[in-house]
Amino acid sequence: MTVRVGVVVFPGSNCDADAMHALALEGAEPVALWHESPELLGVAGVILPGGFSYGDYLRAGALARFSPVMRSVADFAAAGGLVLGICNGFQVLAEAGLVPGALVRNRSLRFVCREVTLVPERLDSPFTIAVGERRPLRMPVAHGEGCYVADDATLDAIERDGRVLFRYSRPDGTPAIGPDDAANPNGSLRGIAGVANAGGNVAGLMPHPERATEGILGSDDGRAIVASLVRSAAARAGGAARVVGSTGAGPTQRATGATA
Amino acid sequence: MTAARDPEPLHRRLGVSDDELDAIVDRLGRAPNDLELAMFSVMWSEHCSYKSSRPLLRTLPVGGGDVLAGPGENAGIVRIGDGLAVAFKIESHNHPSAVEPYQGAATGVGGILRDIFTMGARPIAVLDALRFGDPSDERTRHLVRGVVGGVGGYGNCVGVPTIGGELVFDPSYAGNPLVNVMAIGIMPEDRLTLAAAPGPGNLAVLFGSTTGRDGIGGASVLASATFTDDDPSKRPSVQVGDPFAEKLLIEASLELVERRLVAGLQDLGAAGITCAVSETADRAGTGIAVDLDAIPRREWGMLPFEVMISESQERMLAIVEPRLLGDVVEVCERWGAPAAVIGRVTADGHVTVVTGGIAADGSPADGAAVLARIPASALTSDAIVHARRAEPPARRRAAPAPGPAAEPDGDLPERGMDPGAVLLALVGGPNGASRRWVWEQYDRHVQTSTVADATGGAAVLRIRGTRRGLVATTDCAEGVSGLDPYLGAAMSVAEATRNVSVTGARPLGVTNCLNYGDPTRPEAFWQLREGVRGLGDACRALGLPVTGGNVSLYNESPRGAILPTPEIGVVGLLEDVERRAAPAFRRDGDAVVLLGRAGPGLGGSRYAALAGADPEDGPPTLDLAREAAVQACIREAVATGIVRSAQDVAAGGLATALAECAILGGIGARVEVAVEGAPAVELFGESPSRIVAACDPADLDALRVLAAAHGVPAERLGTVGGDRLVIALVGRGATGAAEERGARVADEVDIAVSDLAHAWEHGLPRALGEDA
Amino acid sequence: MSDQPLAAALAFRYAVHVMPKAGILDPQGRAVERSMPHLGATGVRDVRVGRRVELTVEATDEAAARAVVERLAAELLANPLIEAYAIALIGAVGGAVGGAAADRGSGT
Amino acid sequence: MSDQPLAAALAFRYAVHVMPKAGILDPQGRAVERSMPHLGATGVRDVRVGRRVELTVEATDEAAARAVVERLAAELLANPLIEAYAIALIGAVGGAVGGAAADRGSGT
Ligand SMILES: Nc1ncnc2c1ncn2[C@@H]1O[C@H](COP(=O)(O)OP(=O)(O)O)[C@@H](O)[C@H]1O
Ligand SMILES: [Mg+2]
Repeated sequence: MTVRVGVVVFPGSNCDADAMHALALEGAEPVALWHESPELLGVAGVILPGGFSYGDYLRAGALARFSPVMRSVADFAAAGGLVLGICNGFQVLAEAGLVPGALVRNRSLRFVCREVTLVPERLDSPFTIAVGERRPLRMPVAHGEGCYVADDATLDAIERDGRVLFRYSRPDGTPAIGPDDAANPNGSLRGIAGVANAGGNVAGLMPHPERATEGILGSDDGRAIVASLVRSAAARAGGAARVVGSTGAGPTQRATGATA
Repeated sequence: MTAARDPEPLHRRLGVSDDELDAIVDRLGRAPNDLELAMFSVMWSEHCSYKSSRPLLRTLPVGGGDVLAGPGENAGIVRIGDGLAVAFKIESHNHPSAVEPYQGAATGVGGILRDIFTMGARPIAVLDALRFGDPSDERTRHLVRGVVGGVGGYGNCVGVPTIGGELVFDPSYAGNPLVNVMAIGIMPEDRLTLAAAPGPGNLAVLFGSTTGRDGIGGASVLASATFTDDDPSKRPSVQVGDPFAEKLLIEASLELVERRLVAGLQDLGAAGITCAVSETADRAGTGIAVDLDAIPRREWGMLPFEVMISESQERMLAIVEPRLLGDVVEVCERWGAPAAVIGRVTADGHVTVVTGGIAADGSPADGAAVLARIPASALTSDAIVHARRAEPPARRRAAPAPGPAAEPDGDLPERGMDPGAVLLALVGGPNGASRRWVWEQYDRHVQTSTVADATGGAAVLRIRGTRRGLVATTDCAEGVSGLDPYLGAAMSVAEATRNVSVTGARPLGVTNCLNYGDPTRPEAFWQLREGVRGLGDACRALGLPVTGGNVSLYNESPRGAILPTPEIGVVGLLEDVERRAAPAFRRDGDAVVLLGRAGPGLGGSRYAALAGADPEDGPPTLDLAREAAVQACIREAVATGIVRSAQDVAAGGLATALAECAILGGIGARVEVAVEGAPAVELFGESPSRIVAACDPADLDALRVLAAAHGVPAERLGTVGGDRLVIALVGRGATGAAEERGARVADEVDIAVSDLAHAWEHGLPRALGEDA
Repeated sequence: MSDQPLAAALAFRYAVHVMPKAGILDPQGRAVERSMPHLGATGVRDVRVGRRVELTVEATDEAAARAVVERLAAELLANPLIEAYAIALIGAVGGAVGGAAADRGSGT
Repeated sequence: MSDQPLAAALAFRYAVHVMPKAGILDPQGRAVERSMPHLGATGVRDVRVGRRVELTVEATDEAAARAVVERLAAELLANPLIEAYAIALIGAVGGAVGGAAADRGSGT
């Protein structure tokens, strides 16, 4: 039974098709979720893809947060549903308060598109279980506002609670903690590239795993992350009881969840 | 009107000459009113009418078996098999970028993308070819930052990867930078949508952004004539791009095309609605009646001429059968690109502008007033053509003045000095160094099809769902073009196609952007004429169609004219995207081979710019038959798997090509170059039709046999390996003792690859003062 | 329509200023500061770059209008984690404010 | 500090407001405005988004300080082709100008 994973399409999303392609490579059934509709169509996980939702005007992610679909995504997340925000999707999640911190302009003040290395901080999260071992992963970043910031108390807390999922690193896997480290592409505090919410079921990630899923694209290290999401979603969907019952979970979702 | 007070008649203030006004009267059979005059003034501008260049462009080779659409359409389209076709086109946005670099470049990207999706193709790549003055000048730096920011700001947001381009600094561009942008799209062949307005009774639907007073430019004299209290200088002549709106426009347009809801589709660019309706009507042999009141505006009090010629961005015109209107509106609204019916297709061959409504048959409604009525052809295909005078400069081959040249870093290697120092200066110089600072600001991977990006050589895209790949590049030999505009244009075609061929891809066609000076100056027009001749001859010799292009004239500033710059864009097809070559050296022990042979002539080269040129030294010659043979040879060598690293020899010569292969591969080489004439010619000369290839020594004989079959010289230079690039210069053995075969004739180049890489990586940010 | 008294004003124009919070890195401000020497400007410091959003709110009175702006500022215009905002009334128009306001620049 | 006379002020703090000019497309303002319904905010229109730059200038008097700001605004902070700017004094250190002016509108 293939697991259905939703990809939200905001006006201005531009990695939606790429995310769907990556999901299909991992054997999931990608489902487009239109921003105007609150229906999550029975998906077992949601990706908020990269791009420039609503032009990224005002602040990246600020306007997307208020779209009808995001209300459902918030409910879905509150009920334990798996949500992965990639790049602009991370910005949307941060704006919506679904993950801690904020993403501000890169320290260079320039958009940066380059291949980076990141290391997973933990291997047991729903977004990393398929990574296998703590190894450096290569994949591209492409953003203008990807500098992760939060106050010290928040940073200490998320580190303590194991909610830092990924950090930028040197090619050999040494974390690039300093904001001015050459391996830290945007000046993120403590080299943070990806974080999770308290429940561990919602994650934001600045680099693009969906752009590193085939050798011909230069790296397929991103597959492990996409595969982790798909596997985790399938596991949850497999337990048919784990159907989200909150307001955002429409009847469609309930029905599909039950048959999955 | 103020004509009585103002001695300068209105038409001249609109940039319409007296003989042009006569021609307008001739075509109308009467004098134009002010609105009509405004419409003519924009449509008969050089930019829209090609009134100086049209006769020249007719000489170019077009068409051919696989060409589905050629010059004259919004973009050229070539069939590539698997039921697919590729659309591509290059266009300039030089003057807007000189005024407001960020928005000028951004709207340049927006405009060329619309040319692509207007045809029904999904844009899959952008390339930007940029030319600026001295990089140490603060003004230049401001322009570079703005233009690069604008290209990225727009392309990144619309989700089309920017995969390549050029960045060249030359003092001639100081007052007039060049921003040429190329876009590529892909589509199923049968989606081809033409920018025509067939079927009288069909509706003209405008969708996307509203219409404001953007880009009224010189025509604002019309407003000041009416509104004396409204200072026209306050009118924005700069347009602001909205990539977010464009992204929605792309999706809406492609859905309209996919669902076959439109009979014609045309983007709005220069001359706005006037251009869109007159061109679509003229192409279909129909007319269009426009209801001025139906055009959604974003400003109040706009005058009819402002609405008709506004260049507000992110708008499209669709020609729609009335029964499909509901579907069209639904699609547009869903994508957030509101649509409005602004007129009807008629059978009368005229563009008619009406206020007060249009009846179902396209005639003015009861009580409506006709504001303008012009034959569509008079605005477009039958626009005026000027026969300009061409005259070569007094001194045919003005060699660059000897003397102090642009120096990157203080002490300049002189002619004959340590060749290693020269190589470092070239590789680390503003024109030779890595363009990383530029392309890192561009999203090169969105759409996940970028196989090789701008990091070196031509960019490669895979075509999803097939084994094939597309290869794209832009190139121009402006240095040679400045000395000999015919040769420069031909050389540009040779270089651009060679860039594509070294990957193994077969060039499909050529698009071009002709950046020249004021055509009313006989010398500038001569340069243009020679350039077009060179372009045509080269394309014929290489068997390539010119599928489209763009002409940008008046590229002059008080500091003088630019180097004549025929920018060439080429798209090629790889049958198997896994079978391709890249510049980087790959493996210890591989044999380094030179295909082709150096010829004399340092004129126009980077070396000449660096070390000063001998006034007697002209540019190298180009043998187009040899060029074709060399390219065919490397394509076959890559296709058969013999060669996997290949780099063309171009700017900076053989030594630079070797250095780039070493830097990109992170591995050195030891080679010997046989010298016939001056060592500088062998090392740094830029004579064309040469390629550096590396192959397994076991395949060396096969490569030699292949080269012989193509009649191409192939010489083993040495071997890949180590962490240094060593280039020894040895005698060829042709003449006396000093050049005995194998004897060293000059100091060798011997540099650590890491030193080359350091110079290469830091050269550009340092030149721009951005090395933080 | 414009002959109505101000008390009957139906549209209020506000400016919302959103600035990076103290202690939050402001790379834009730093960049502006760094480019001062190029311009030959000395003695300039503590540059902070934020946003100014102008908007018109239709409401029956200023308090109602301000409540709308207050909410927009808090929820949309500023991200409270990193930004602070301030609201200023910059104009009030009586009655049906024509579209003329659409073209208004920053002036009030 | 505030008890010193204004004449003795040594540092002046300004806000420079940079807004898209009338007639210039403001994609940001448009996008913000369009998403108002999602926020349940009605009656909001004519949204324009610009920048607010705050900076401190050291000078012997306000006129000298303002001259510096004026130049920066015209040459660096705003692009006069598409943007209009306004300058407001929002404080003086060692002088008497209070922060009360901080929220003053764009003035010009
Ligand atoms: N303005 C630019 N934008 C994007 N890529 C660029 C730009 N300028 C140069 N490049 C890329 O940098 C590489 C080197 O440039 P160039 O020396 O002109 O290439 P080539 O050797 O292929 O002629 C190419 O891949 C080119 O596409
Ligand atoms: Mg080149």
